[in-house]
Amino acid sequence: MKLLYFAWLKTKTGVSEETVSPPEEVKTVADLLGWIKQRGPGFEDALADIEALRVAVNQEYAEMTDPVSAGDEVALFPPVTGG
Amino acid sequence: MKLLYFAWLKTKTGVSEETVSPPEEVKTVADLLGWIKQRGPGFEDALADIEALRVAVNQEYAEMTDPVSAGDEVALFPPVTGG
Amino acid sequence: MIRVQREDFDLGEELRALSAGDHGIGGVASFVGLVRDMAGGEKVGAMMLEHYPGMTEKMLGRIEAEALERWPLNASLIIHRYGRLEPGDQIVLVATASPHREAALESCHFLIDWLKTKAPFWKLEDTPDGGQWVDARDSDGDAAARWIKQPTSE
Amino acid sequence: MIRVQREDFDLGEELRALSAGDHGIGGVASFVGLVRDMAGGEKVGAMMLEHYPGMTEKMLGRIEAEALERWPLNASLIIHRYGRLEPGDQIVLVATASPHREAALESCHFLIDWLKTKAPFWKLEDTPDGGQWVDARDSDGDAAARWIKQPTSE
Repeated sequence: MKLLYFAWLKTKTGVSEETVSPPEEVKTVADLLGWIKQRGPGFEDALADIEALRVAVNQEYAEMTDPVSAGDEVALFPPVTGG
Repeated sequence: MKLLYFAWLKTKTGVSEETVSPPEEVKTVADLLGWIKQRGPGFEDALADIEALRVAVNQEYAEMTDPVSAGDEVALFPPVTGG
Repeated sequence: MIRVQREDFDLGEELRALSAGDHGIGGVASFVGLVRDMAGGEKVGAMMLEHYPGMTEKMLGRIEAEALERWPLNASLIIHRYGRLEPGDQIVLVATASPHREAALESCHFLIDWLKTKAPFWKLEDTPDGGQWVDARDSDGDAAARWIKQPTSE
Repeated sequence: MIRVQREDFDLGEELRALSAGDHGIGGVASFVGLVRDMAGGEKVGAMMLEHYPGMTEKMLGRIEAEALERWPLNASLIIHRYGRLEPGDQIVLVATASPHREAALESCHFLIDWLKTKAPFWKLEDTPDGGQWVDARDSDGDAAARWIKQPTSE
């Protein structure tokens, strides 16, 4: 699974892109965020306020209950501010 | 008093601009239109449907009851279609 | 700024000039009206755009002043042409610049709607049946009416 | 058409190209977003505009498709820049061309409102206190929400 971090999520985690293999219990977006969060203080800080995050799975906006699986590209970012 | 005619009012009256001296009884826009109308068939035709006309007195949109006087510039035209 | 002119205008140049040097501007909204080759299902060649010199400038100036009063605008521009125009030609440009997107977009929309019902212009279209004066459309009156301020209970 | 690019664009040229050769177009509406030198009362120098390559194009394409479905448009264009931008620089252009004025104006307004809340871009502003990620504004969400279609009782 490919993880992407944008804006201040990238700054706080110190990572822009990584390939990970979460355990089998990680079945949804919410599971994945919980798993990422316990990987270290930078991740815990970045994911402290789940409400402030947006998640895209394979470049589509996703909900907490949406499924994730091994081949997915999952991106974590703050609410967008373009235009 | 200066009279101006635009668009199909000009076509129907055959006049684009003229200087006139209506009688003293002509005190309002409505009076003026009534007076113009009886000046000949072209004028009667052009002013047949008063609802279809717009009137400006000294370059300001005017109502039927607004006053007109000797030095005024009065313009008659159909509803505008610019833009 | 308002301009009533026979000549064409350079859209890119006009919009650039509108915001040039003012870094407080966050957005520029514009609308350009073009001569269509169809009107009411009929093929149209060229058109003649007549206006009322003097009153036109007065009305456009007032329309612009109204927009400047209602929205926080750094700059605004109305250019309206008259004379003979061919299909594809530019007729009118309205443009507004503001720190805020919504103000620029709304005021631009207001300017063109308001202008359509207040500025003394008339269109004479060349059609296969000869010259036809264009009728005012009810929908233009409705569009302008949206912008009439409701009395507030002050 | 959508374009995501680092380079600047020529506004006049883009708008001209949008309506070129199509005499069925009666109006072209556009909105250009510019970098402001102030944000939340603080002086801003340059900014870095980050985006999510791939998803950006996907979302912009979908936003444009939505506009084309809702309004009768002859042409539409979204250009969004990324990378380092200075005050006064153009960030984004949305433009729509339609036979009808209202369709062009409304769809242009829709595109920029919708884009603001859906396209994956983030702004990092240089301020006297260092780089600051710009927060999303509630007002942008409200502006976009206006365009959510109400279910019709069919």
